[in-house]
Amino acid sequence: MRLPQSAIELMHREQLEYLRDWQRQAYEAGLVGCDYPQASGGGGRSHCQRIANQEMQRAGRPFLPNILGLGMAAPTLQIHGNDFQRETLLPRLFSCADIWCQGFSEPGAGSDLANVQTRAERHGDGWRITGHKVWTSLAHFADWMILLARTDRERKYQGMTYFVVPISANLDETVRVRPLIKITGETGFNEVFFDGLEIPDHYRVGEIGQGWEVAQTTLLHERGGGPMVTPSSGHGGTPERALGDAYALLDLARRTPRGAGTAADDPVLRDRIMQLIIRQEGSKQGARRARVPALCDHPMRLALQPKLVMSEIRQDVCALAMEIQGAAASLSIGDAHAPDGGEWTLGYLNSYGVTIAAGSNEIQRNILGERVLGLAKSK
Amino acid sequence: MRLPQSAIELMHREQLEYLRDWQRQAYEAGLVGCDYPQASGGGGRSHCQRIANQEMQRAGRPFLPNILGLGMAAPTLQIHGNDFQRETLLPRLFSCADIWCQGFSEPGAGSDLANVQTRAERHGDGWRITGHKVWTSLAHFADWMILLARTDRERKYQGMTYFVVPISANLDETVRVRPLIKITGETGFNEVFFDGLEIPDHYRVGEIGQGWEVAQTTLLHERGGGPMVTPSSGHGGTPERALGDAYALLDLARRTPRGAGTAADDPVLRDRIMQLIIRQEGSKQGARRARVPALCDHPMRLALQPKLVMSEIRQDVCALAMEIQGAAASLSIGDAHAPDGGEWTLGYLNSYGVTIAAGSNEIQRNILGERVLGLAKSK
Amino acid sequence: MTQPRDFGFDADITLLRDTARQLLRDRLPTDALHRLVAAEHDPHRPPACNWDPQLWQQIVDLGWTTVAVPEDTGGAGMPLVALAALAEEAGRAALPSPFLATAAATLVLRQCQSQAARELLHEIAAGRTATLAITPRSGAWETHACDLQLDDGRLHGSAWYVQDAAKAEVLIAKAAHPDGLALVAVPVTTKGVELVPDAIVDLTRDQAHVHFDAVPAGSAQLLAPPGTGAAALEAAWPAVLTLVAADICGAGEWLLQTTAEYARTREQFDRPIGFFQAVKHPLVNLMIQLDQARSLTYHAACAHDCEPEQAGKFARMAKAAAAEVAAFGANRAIQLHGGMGFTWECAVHLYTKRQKHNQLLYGDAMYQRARLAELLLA
Amino acid sequence: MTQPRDFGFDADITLLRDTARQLLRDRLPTDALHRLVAAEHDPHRPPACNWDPQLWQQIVDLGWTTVAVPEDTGGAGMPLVALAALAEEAGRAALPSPFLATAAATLVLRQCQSQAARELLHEIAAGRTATLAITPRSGAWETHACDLQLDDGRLHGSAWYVQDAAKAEVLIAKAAHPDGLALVAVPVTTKGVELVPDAIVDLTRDQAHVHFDAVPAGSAQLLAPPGTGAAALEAAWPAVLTLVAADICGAGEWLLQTTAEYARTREQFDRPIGFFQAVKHPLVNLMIQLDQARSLTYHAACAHDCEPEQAGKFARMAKAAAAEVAAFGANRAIQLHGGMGFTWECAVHLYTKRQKHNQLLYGDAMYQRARLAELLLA
Repeated sequence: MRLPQSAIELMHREQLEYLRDWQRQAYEAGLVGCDYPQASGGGGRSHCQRIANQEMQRAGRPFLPNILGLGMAAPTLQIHGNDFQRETLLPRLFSCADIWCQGFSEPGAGSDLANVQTRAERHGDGWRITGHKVWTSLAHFADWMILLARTDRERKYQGMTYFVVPISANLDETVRVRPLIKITGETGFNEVFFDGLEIPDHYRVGEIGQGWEVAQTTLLHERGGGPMVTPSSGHGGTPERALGDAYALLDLARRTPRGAGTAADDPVLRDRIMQLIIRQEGSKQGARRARVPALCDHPMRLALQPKLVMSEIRQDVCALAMEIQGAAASLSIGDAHAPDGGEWTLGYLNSYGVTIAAGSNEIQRNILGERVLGLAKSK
Repeated sequence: MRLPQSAIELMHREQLEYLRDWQRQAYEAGLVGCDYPQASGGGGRSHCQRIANQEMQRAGRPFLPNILGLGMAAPTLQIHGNDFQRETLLPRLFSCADIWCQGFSEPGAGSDLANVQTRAERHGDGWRITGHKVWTSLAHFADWMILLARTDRERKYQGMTYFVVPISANLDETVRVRPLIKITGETGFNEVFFDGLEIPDHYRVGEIGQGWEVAQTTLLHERGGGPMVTPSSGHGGTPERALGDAYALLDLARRTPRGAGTAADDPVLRDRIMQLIIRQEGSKQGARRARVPALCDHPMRLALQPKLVMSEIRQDVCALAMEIQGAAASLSIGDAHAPDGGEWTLGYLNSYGVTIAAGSNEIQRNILGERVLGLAKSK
Repeated sequence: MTQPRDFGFDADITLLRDTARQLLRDRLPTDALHRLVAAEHDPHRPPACNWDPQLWQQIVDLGWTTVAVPEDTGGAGMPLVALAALAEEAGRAALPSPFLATAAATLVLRQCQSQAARELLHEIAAGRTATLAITPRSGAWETHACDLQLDDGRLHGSAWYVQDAAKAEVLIAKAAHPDGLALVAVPVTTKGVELVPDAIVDLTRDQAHVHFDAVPAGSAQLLAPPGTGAAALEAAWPAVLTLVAADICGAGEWLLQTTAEYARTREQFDRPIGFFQAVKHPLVNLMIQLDQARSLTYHAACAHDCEPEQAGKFARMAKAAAAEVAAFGANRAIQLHGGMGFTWECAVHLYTKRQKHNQLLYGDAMYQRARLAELLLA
Repeated sequence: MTQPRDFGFDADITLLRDTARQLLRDRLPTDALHRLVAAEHDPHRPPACNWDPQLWQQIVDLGWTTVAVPEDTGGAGMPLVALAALAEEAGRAALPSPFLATAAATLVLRQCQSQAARELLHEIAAGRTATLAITPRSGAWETHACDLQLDDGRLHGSAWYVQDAAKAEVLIAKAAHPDGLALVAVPVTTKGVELVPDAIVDLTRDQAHVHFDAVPAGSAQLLAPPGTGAAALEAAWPAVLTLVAADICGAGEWLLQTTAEYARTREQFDRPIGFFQAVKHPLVNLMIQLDQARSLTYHAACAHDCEPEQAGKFARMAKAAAAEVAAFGANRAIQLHGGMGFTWECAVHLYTKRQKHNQLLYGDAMYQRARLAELLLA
């Protein structure tokens, strides 16, 4: 079975079950959620998750499939959630009993996220949800979704409220999931339609009208800058180096014939590989520096960079890999002769998922310019 | 005597007189203004200036010093001016009897040119000018200035009127010129203060309130896209290749030691030189294509590119020359050991004059995006 | 010899180009193209060759395949800039067809002096399709690199990365021989020829590798006898590179205009996104780079006819500039389309994939610049 | 050995750094710097050495010159990251001083085993200034490149691109000898030493070339005897590169913050120009690149102390990243300041010129990457 490179590339239930089993075992071994309180199903420790991650990565483990839950839902529910959300939902999230997805983007609310139109209306003691979410990774497998919905049409930012909503339990009734096909031809993300889904009030996260503030916690963690360290165990590449890692280009170049020697002998290619290795190492050391307060000028400056920087490095690494491969980069993953099984070219196409999603990189640059450099808002 | 690379680098009257004499001779030989009507002092021909330019450039002539007059004032006066302006002023402009400068920019009107605050107020039959212009190349030598002034404070774009104003005749009376020092340490551009300069009404160009429209003709020619071809004879570099020409890097690299050989043996430097030669050749062929209507999709698309593109190529060429030179690029034009007399480093610093002036390149990109691609105005 | 100011782009060529553009706009609008080539999306789908032979027949009827064939072999003998203009239109439509492959074959045949070559040129003018089979398994673009041997009148070995092989009737095979490289015409149906389709990323092309098992190569098939093949290929090569550059320029223009249209209409923050300089300026940079590549392409085409000793240099420039803009334009088109740009249903991916293929075909920008440096610093 | 998580940047070093920053902010604010170094603007001005010796004495009193000197030779023996932090502050202030030159000399001396080197380290800790005289006229940065000979106890030849030579009291001269390179301490006042100032673009430094005419080089001056000089230089070199990278990061941060401040306050089109993404996004890109260079610099400094076998690799990365950001930051700072940025009176040019000097000093980014590739692909 081929494992995809990341959770958003998950297509088949067979892949999911394999990875779900791995996450459950990692959780039972205390490697997932160790920094969360025991009441939330966590390990009740502090500063342990980073070490657990390093150990799992060193061991070359595959990734944890419930990444959207671990990286976004869990910290948000821990910080803003109620007892039900923390004590009932989080343990199942960590053990991978429930798969989570994120319902923020809509057709008219991409970069302009605060423009969400999906409605949550009071209905008895609870709420009724109606609307249309897009680019929803894992929705086809998901049991729960974190949802940003409009509760007041008169106000833009103060008119949103944050919920958790059950997906699989209502599938093909008040919730419909339509798979979208990516440019790679793979499925893996979806449109989700809500047609009057009814939920109780204790599925609401934070106060009514405070959804934008709650969502900031989610987004900060998504960008890699939040206070909770996301459990993360590895990737889908070789145990040594993730595909998309700049150092892996060294090996690729050494294996690829060019002229009388290999691509590793070509000084211009060497120069371009070095550029990427330097950017990647600079970003890695930046993540290290982010934890040394005396070497940080501004608390958000390094924290807000990882998603932006790493997504572009990965895109450029894959593009350069294709140049290294030359003619052979034309071959797709279905071809027996494709070098490295065609994963570099596939990785190139998939890299846009990350430069576009979770606030396009254009928006990330706005955020950095405005929050860190204090420049006037561009919108 | 060292000749500067372009008119905006003119510092000394001795340089000016040498070049003025050359322009007068070129004019008398029919090589300057040949496409203008004879009534304007021109040659009364059509499509000749381009050929004259090529011949002068091939012969390795220095540049024509009255470049702001030839490139901006002359086409504007020819198209929008009255009989006095065309018949009295233009012949003296072509022969270099009068030197011209441009008075558009102000401290608060740089990229936002339409924000000019210099006032022209009715005074008897004429006008009285009060205000402050900056970045005025050649003002220290100039006899005349083309001036954009405000005649109506209530309206931004319709509140401006275009004039020609005498500078040298009123110097140190109602006109004061203060030299500014460039980052190179050279003089060559100026602030100009008007303290109630009085001019007759026939110095007005176009209708009252139409200054912005008249200025568009000036700016279009400044960007290299106007209908009148600017007389242009060469540059200050070697006769073979202008300094700042990408092809000149080949020779520089061949002459510069690096490792066991020369910089021309370094494959990475070779690659970077090729990149610049290709951009430059592409821009040159673009200027050729601009005159083949069947190969142009939009009338302004190629016409608006030259200033933007060539200024950045020149900047990048000079920067790369410094990398080729390595340690020796630290030496300034005053140093006996500076390669090529330090002109590349000086040229690098001066290159910002062109990427900033005449509508910064950021503004040029706006104009191209808005006028050619039809994108929404960014302001 | 100097070049004409207008690149030789005269009224006849303008008409040819405009007719081509109209034909493709009518017969293969983007939604039809998507239905034609993107019906199957599974990345593990088997290799396919999706194209419209009826449309190709119309193209043949319009004379595209005669353009580069000399008049004395039944063609129109038009300047290369005419062929480049057609390639540009093919790129703009992301046309799946044997046009580029056949045109490249034509240009090589023009450099062969043999009767066999003249006959094949006649057949191409009449609509027969052909493709070059000249690349070894390593993917090296150098003329001398070859995995195919001509031995005792028979071909043994293989050729790789054969463009649009499933649409071609004749292979122009490059073969090593003790006396030097030869070029041999091999009908694809010849016994001993095994054409193995590749699964490729570009949905608007097909590609194959070909095994030759003692395929007969008689003198009637010898386009260029041993020892003359390299010179013919090298003389034709600037023109071949120029055509790929032209395809890129056409496809690049489609990406530019489609993305600009999206930026004019898609609204976020209550404004069309083209208002934002993070959208506007990359599009302007793309336009500038495209214009440079396009101008260099016409220049290279014109050099091929008017100053052939300069053609190699200018073709390297054109392909280098085009390869850069192929990558940059594909990149920005997806990114600026946002989530839509990442979907299969949005046609941007068809052009993106064609451009990535074009970028690398016959050598990317770095490769071309290295060759250019050899020419300029010789 | 692995690195400490915090790069070894402890509370003592933080205090040292913060004190340095405050001192330079108080004693050399930007307007004072401009008066000090930019009073004369004529590009043909004679070579000058503008600095503030009183400020330098304060710096010596604060112990900067002891930081990298080992404790057993009278110094503080602090980690390299402490010295890098000071270099960063020197860069932030664009400080004209012999600090960087003396620090580089110190790092080289630490790699010499001789009594002469130990004595000079003692003197440096006490405030004596020094600089490296190790570059040939060609400007080659390779260790073996040398225009100076040690012959029969005397030095003949020349050294070029000597940094801050007019502020240094002792030259650390690299000299060729039949047994291999030697390093020799030569007081600048020695008979036969002719120091010729260069006219340079950077106003915050001085530079010279030095002629040696049979200058005596007795054994008491031999820092590294023939055959041991190359190893000493090469062992010190990662640290020297790291310091230049640190200077760049400091100066780059000044350019970033100064330009950001301009973008917050300068208005055009009735808005602060920082509103426009054509201003905002380049500043963000500059910040990101600066942060990468700065993180790599601390990493390289820490490697020098904790995993010296890795130091060469990481120092090349740091200098390469820093050289790129030196050029990019200088470029954007001028451009985004518009007309003001092009004037002598705006201090941006002081930093721009320092950064262009820093960019090229000891090899630009391409050069460092080529060396890095040799290490990674060995």
